Amino acid sequence: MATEVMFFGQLTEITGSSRLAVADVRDTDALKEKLFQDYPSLSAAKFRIAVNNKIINDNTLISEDSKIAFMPPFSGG
Amino acid sequence: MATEVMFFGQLTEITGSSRLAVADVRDTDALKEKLFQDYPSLSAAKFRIAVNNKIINDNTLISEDSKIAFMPPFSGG
Amino acid sequence: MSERKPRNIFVQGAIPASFIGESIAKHATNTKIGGHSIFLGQVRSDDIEGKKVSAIEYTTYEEMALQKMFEIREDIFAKYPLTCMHVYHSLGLVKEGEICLFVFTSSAHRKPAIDACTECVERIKAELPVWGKEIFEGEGYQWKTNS
Amino acid sequence: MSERKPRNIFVQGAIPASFIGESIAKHATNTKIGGHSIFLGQVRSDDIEGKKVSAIEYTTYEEMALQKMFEIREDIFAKYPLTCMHVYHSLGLVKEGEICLFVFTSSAHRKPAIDACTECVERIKAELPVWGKEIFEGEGYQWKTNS
Repeated sequence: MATEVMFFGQLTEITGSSRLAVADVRDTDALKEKLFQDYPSLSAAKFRIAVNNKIINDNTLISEDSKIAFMPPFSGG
Repeated sequence: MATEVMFFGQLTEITGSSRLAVADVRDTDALKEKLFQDYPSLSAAKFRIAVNNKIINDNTLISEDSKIAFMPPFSGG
Repeated sequence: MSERKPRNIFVQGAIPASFIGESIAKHATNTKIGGHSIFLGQVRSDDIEGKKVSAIEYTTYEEMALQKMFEIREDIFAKYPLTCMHVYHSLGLVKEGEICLFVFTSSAHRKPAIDACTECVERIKAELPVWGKEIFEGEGYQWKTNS
Repeated sequence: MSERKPRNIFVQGAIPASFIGESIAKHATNTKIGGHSIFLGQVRSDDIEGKKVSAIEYTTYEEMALQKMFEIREDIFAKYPLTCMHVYHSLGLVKEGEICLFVFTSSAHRKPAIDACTECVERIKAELPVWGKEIFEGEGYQWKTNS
């Protein structure tokens, strides 16, 4: 199973891409761990995770169909 | 001595005029008393008095040169 | 810096929406501005015991109003870090749906612009010697009261 | 009554001042309106350690932003007796002095219009997944932060 993850704003400078496919992760904690391995500076970045357009604060189960977004602090307006 | 007095808004309906000359009044209390005699319904109206563009709350000396205005509650905007 | 001397705020009749657009456009050259706050008063066709307000006719004691507006402006510039502030109030007849008051404040940041605009509107309504006569459709009128 | 379903708020590039004037003009037909409140965000040419911001480039997570904006709109209509509310936010490049945010609320009375506009602006800045990249004159950039 590969989950597609979206990145926004300054996070794209860490990942080098606005979309990554991450294999074999069943929840957001596992996803973060995997991404921190591949992109160590991501662990120092400020971000929030949205699953299906809702910001999550606790570890959350994800599937291939989940819309997952890593978002730095908002700065609209 | 005659003092010119300005009236605004609904007060002009009581006085029938936006300007009146009132003789022999040396302060605003005397002016009010004189006007209340001539226009009894003025005494029941809500108004404030401005002397030289400043709203006064206490009896105030006036002269022929004073700019005196009787103003109903403001309703701009 | 904005000039700080008494200036006329009164315009005859309604304030055109296009004038508001043009006022906004003029501020593009002031690149220290980060936020604008605008309040617009529009003539509401209130129903009063079956009678409909079709227009408001505004009158003022102009000399005192401009002096009071100058004081309000000075107070607000002293209290908030504004870039500029513009106020326009109609005199004469303004029909339902038309704009009768335009208050426009600008600042580097949104909060002073918003707070100054709100305070200015409240003070205009409470302190400017201006009177509105609500003209009913057909015939009749009543004198407007501010809440 | 205003429609209450998700709608697009994003416009490519700056919001023209003339568009704001036209939006105001459209409200003349709603004669139940007594007050409009407008907030405009304008790109400020901040000086940051000797570098001058010449533009902001906005990006968004559009699907989530529109859903969140819908929630904000629903909350605000539930809380304030508004006639209508319009929100426009720029995407892409907006140059210094240009308008990047336009929030427009209308109500029978001034207080709900003003309070709703302020609350909407605060929520947009805090809750919408939108990011601004401040482009320096010459070269370089930094990511905008909201206070």
